[in-house]
Amino acid sequence: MERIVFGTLPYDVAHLLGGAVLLLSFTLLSQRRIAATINTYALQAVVIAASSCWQAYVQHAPHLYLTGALALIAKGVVIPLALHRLVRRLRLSHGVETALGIFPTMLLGVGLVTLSIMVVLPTTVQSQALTREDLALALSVVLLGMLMMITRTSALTQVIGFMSLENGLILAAVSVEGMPLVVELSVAVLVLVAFVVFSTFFLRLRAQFDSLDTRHLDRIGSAHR
Amino acid sequence: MADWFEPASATALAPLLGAVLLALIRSPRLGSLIAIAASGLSLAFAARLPWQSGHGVFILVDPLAAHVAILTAFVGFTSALYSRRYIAVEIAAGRLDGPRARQYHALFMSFLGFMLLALLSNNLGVTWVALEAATISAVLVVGLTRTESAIAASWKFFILCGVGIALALFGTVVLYLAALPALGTGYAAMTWTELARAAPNCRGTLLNLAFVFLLVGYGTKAGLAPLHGWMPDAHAEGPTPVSAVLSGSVLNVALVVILRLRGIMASNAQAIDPGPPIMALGLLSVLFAAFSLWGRRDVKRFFAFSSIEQSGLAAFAIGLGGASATFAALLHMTVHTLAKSAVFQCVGSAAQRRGAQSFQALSGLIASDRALGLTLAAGIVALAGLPPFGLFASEILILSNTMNTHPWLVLPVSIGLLVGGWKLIARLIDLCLGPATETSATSSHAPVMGALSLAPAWVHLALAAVLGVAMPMTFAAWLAAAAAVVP
Amino acid sequence: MSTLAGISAVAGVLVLLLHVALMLAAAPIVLGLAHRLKARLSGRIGPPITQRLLDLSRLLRKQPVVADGTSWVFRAAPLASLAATLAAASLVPSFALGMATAPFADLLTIAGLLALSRAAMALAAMDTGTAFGGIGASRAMMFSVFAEPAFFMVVFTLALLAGTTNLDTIATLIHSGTFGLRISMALALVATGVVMLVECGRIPVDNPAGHLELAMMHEAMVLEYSGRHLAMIELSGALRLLVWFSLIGVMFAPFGIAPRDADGASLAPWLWAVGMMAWIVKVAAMTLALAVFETTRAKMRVFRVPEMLGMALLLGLLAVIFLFVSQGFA
Amino acid sequence: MTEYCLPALALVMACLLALGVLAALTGPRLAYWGSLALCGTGAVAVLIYLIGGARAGSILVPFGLAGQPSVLALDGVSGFFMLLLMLAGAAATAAALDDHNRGPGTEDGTDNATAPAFPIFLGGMALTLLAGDAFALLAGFEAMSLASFALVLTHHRQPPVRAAGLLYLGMASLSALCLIAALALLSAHGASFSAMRARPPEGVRAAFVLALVLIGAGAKAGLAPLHVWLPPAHAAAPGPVSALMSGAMTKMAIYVMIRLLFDLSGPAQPIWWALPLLAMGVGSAVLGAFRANIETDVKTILACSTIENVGLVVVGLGLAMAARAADLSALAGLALGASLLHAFGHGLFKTVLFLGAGAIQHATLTRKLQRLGGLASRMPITTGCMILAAASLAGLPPSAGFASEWMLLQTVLGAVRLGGLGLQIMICVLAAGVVLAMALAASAAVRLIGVALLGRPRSAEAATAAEAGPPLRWAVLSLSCLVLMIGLFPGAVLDLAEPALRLLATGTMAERAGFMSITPTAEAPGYTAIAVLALLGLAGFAVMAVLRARAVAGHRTGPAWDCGLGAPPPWLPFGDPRLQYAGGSFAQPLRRVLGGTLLATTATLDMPPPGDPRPATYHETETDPAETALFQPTARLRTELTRFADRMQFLTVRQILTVMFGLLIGLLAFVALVEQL
Repeated sequence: MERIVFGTLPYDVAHLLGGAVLLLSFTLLSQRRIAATINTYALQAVVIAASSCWQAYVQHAPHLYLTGALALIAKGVVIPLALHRLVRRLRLSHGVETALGIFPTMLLGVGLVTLSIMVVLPTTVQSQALTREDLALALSVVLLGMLMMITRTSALTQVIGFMSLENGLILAAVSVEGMPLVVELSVAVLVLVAFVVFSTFFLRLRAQFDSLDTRHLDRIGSAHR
Repeated sequence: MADWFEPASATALAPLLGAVLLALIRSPRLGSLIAIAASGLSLAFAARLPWQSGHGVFILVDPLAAHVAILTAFVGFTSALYSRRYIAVEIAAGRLDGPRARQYHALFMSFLGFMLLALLSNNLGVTWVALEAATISAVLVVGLTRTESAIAASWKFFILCGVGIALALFGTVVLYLAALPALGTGYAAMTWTELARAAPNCRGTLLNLAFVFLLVGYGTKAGLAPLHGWMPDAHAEGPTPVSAVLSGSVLNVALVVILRLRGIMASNAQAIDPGPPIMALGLLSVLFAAFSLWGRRDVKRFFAFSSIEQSGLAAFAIGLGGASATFAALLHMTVHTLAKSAVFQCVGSAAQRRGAQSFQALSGLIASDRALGLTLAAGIVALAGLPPFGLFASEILILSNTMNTHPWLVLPVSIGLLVGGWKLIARLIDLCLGPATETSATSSHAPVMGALSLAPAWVHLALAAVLGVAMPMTFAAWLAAAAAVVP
Repeated sequence: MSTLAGISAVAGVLVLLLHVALMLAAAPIVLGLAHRLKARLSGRIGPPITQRLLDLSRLLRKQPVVADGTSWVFRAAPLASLAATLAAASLVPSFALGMATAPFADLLTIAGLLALSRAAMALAAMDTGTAFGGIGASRAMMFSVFAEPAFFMVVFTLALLAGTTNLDTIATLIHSGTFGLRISMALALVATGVVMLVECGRIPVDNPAGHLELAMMHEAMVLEYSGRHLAMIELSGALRLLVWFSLIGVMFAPFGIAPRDADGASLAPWLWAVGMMAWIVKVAAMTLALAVFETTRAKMRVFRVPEMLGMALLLGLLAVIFLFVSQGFA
Repeated sequence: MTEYCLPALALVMACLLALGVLAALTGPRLAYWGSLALCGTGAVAVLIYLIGGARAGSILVPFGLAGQPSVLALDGVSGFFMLLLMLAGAAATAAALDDHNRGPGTEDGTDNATAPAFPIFLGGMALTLLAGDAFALLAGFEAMSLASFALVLTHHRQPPVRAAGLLYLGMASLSALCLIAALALLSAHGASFSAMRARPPEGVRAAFVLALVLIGAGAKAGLAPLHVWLPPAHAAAPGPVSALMSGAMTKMAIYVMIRLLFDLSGPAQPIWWALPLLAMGVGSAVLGAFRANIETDVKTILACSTIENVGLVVVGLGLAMAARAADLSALAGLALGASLLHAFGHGLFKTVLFLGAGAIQHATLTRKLQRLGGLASRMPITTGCMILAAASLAGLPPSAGFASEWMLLQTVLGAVRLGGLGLQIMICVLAAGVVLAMALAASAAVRLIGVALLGRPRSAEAATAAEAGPPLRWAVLSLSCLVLMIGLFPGAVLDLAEPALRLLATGTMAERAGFMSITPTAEAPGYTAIAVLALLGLAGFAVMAVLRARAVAGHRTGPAWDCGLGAPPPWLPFGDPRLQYAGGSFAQPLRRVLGGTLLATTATLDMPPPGDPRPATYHETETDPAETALFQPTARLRTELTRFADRMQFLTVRQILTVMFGLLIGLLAFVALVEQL
């Protein structure tokens, strides 16, 4: 296993891919239409898959190819298609309902990235450069995903936020050198994600809710104190 | 990998196999028997754990894990016993049908099995996966009744725990990264025992980052405020036996993880002191839950808040650190699990009898169902930290330890305990005493609780009492050994 | 020595018997004198001084009528009241110190015995079940609530001086003139006077001569009594006044009193005679003062009485504080 | 012989606790008979112990905190209180047996469901006394609270009883938490009392011990301002239970206070420790005594008087504390002696009164003063005993109450030698307060006896009341005799307290307390109760003799005079109750003078103008200052915080996630900050 060091090709590519994921996270935050959001997410998943494969290649860890393939198929194709179908079937509004305006959200996102870098960079001075950079990127993606979850009111966008958060996890997992159980973990995470999507479907198909606005669910919850 | 087949892992495998079997069995009656058998088997295996200490790459049997596993298996077993009657009544009342009952048993067993796996696993990744699977089982079982509010509750449960568990995974990755320099790549850096051994050489600054994420992630599962949002709803809407196990075991599993994490953090000189954040969350939970108890009208929701309070107190004790405080925390968790599941069993039966679970509907239980009312009263007394039950002893220990290390924190803790205890007593009076509420819904489906159906609760309370005033020396030594696992 | 002690003990008993007889005989007469003086002061002739004695013997000749529905408490109370007052009277020296009861003559005990007498009467009044009984009882108890702290302050003053609450010891010390005149004593005297007026139900607190609507305390309590019961109550009341007179005399002006010897009673009968003369003069003077006071004063409203007693309490407190300052206890 | 007393008492305690469990299975009869036998045994054992010199000893028992053995110990202090407990316990148990004999359901369908808690209550108190380490003390204290909570709730079908039970156990929890904290402070070097004694607390630590003990034990004892639970709880409990709570349980709290403040905190505490004790003591005494004059429920009156008496005991403790700090051990001994004597006497005479109140309630089905009256001839034994006990309450010579109050006042007189002018003046004011409380108590006693027992019946139930059953009668009678004996021979009780005084005050009263008399200082004579009784007796006999010789014998009955209070009309066979003075009217003068200051009383009279057919109404209210100053603000604060917690609770999922996110960011920022530093 060769060392991944700053300034070499493996590092640059990994860094590039990680940066792309973060950029796509920001793009996700800035989307105003559901369909575009789903597409952006699919793109992010594809980049994650690519990153995973690249790590498999440079770390000589063939099981990471599996992770990459899973990401590509499930998150890059199946889930986006399902979500599109969901939007069509349920005739959901095409706009993204926000609790906080797009611009303040972006501003907050920038703040979060700064925080991530502040937390990660000084802490890992002796560690390999790749993981340090990637860790900061992954942390930013996780935080941005969570930010998306809390600044969007519709269940669908929240789910996408969650999945983007999860992309950050995979990014972190694959870029750490020699992490065992990555495949198993990514499968488990995928199950979790699939479950979230499924339950979103499930809720709507039960026809008990007029919209996927989660405020309705909250109302039910608080009726039973 | 051979240690998958060690006898210890059978503890977790028995319920999982039971779950598989249950997925195939059609009859609800047979299903409940299989569930009892599977959980009984698991308990039998768990009972042998103290003599099987040791660890492999995946399986860890140290006194801490063994103790909590026995506890979990025990509560699982009594809950399975209790479920038999509970589900029969639910079916008779038409709230569940046959397939649902089957699903219930299967999910319950898988929930139990995954939790035991999470406890007995030596690998952080496996712990994480098991807890995630347990969460999914629990979510499904909470939403089982398919009522609007049940679905809303399970959705909330799922989203919050999902986010929590995702954060925990991130923490796990960072922890691995932190351990890399000390342990190199491979399984060692994800193994509890190795991590504990090599903690001083880990990268402290990365440990801090991991600690934050793991604390928030597993703190969500432990129901620590302000991460507790899922708990009240899930408890209130889930089938009662599940509430009992949720309240007891999930919190314990999460607290054990936090305890182990504290041990790792504490033995690294560069890392921050893990005590204050854990104590802060614990204290916040105690205070928040204590005050929240006052506004509750739903019985199960009420006791869910009580669980948050107790879990917070245990976390607080974990944060205090030191052998004595950890001992107190373990004792607290143990007795709380026993008492809370007894209370939930009583509450579930009472709710079935009255056909509602608001305090308004459930009053004067002693007048209508004497044995049930008295048992519930004893359970609430136990939760309120009164003798002869063990929470009394553990609260004394926790307060004494606090007094010796952080005297000023005694005040907020005491305020929390007093405010919470006061409301518990008030609710004890509301539930058990006074004239019985006249409800037309008193269903004939739910027969009077006889001695047999109350027996599990009695056993729980008797154990809680023994731990309070007459703890055997051997048990004390065992618990001390469990506490000594974490430095 | 032991023979001397024996003689001393006998003398103590003798003095006690003489004292009790004197008190019993004098009590109605003092009351009669007070009435006579008051009558004279207001321009009337008034009843003879022995009128109260005659009243008593008249009452003894009558069979008492007991109110319907009363219990044994009603019938036992006059005896209890009189016995308590008599016991108190046997503790307060009149003409000689060192009586046989001197070791028990504790100021707090005396106050307690007087309270016992009052409580017995209040209970009896409640037992009649009539409204007047209730009014009298409740007022008597209310006044006592304020009178007792005031009197205790007086006791406090004296006890600080003498180091004990034993009346005989206090009187001996004051008699020996160790302390001289003190502002504290004057303040305490005034406080005691106020307490006495309240305790004995005199004007301005209560009108002993009045009836019903005018007499809201003592007379209201005894309204239902007649015959020998009333006789006991009347005697008890008269005795109480005399006890207070004697008390004031012993506490604040023990001049002339026969002092006690080293080991007990005074063994000089001529000193007894002197003491008796002095006591008669003191009691007569106090009776006159009372008569003058009562003639010049109107009865005050019931709820002014606590204020007056409050003033007495403050005077008592001031007495103690002055004592602290002058005595230098600090 | 005496070395067997501790094991014997430990056995009695264990049997009492076990009896509770056993009785839950077998039935109440066993609980009562067993308790009676055990209390008798315990009383004999502890009496032997106290007479035999009360050598301190301890044993280990294999039950305790977290598998550790507990220490049980006995010394003069605990022995003295144990004697009180066993005597009061035996009497109360006999009375409970009487309740039981009457069978269920006289008044509100009461069954004997709570009977098993009775022996546990006694056992918990015994454990509190026998405790030799922190855990045993707390366990006993809490067992006592919990069992008495169950007993208070005997009539749980009545809403006020449930409210009283809640307030009671809530305050008991406060006590327990404070005591846990106090004991934790004390037991820095070991949880056994001997370890605590070896290293008494100092400085700020000691001050916190003082504060915590005052709150913890004070709340349990009913010390103002934490006395609010006491009147309702005593009123709610059945007679024997309130007798035990008032007679014994409050004394257990006093014991804890003595144990923690005098014994375990060591003698080297500063003189200002006395001040809070004195202030709380006088406050309780005055407030309790005054409330006893205002309340209209027999048991509430008695409960308020308990507050007063506890206050007096604590005043004695405060003076002892001050005297000990000033190295006046003789004075400290006197003060403690006064406290212990008063605690003992009060424990017994209050038991008599509460048992009597229970008998009244049984006989008349009410405790309201305005529905009682005329019981003296219908329940003569109860009345006689209650009058005897009330004399103690009122502090009339030669009762037990007078003896201890006399001692207390002597202590106050002696205490002016402590401290500077400021303290002297304070003690002066304190003395006035103490005497005021005593006088108020006398008034309350007269009111209680006069309205509840004397006069004419105010209701049909009171008119048809019957005497209590034999067990209760015997219990009350024998206890009254005991009270009488204590009053006549206070020295005997002080002899029994002697080991305790030696232990706590290092001062002793041995050479000054004879069997019959109490002498505060060696130079002057003191108080001899038997002489006072003799004087009273002689005077009484003399008067009787004269009357027999000179007066007309016998008496006639006739209608009462009183401005036309005629014979009762036929339709009201027991007379018109409204014509009689009742509790409210008796209290009126005092209420008018002191009520506004002490209890914020109000009175509103609505007098309709002429021509208006509306009835005139008169309405009175009173509020305990502790309610307005302490409890209501606390409750308001609690409500506010609950509201806040609820707002935090009913958040949407998104908001909860936001909070979670905030926590995460906060922790990350915290970590970043810590690492930067």
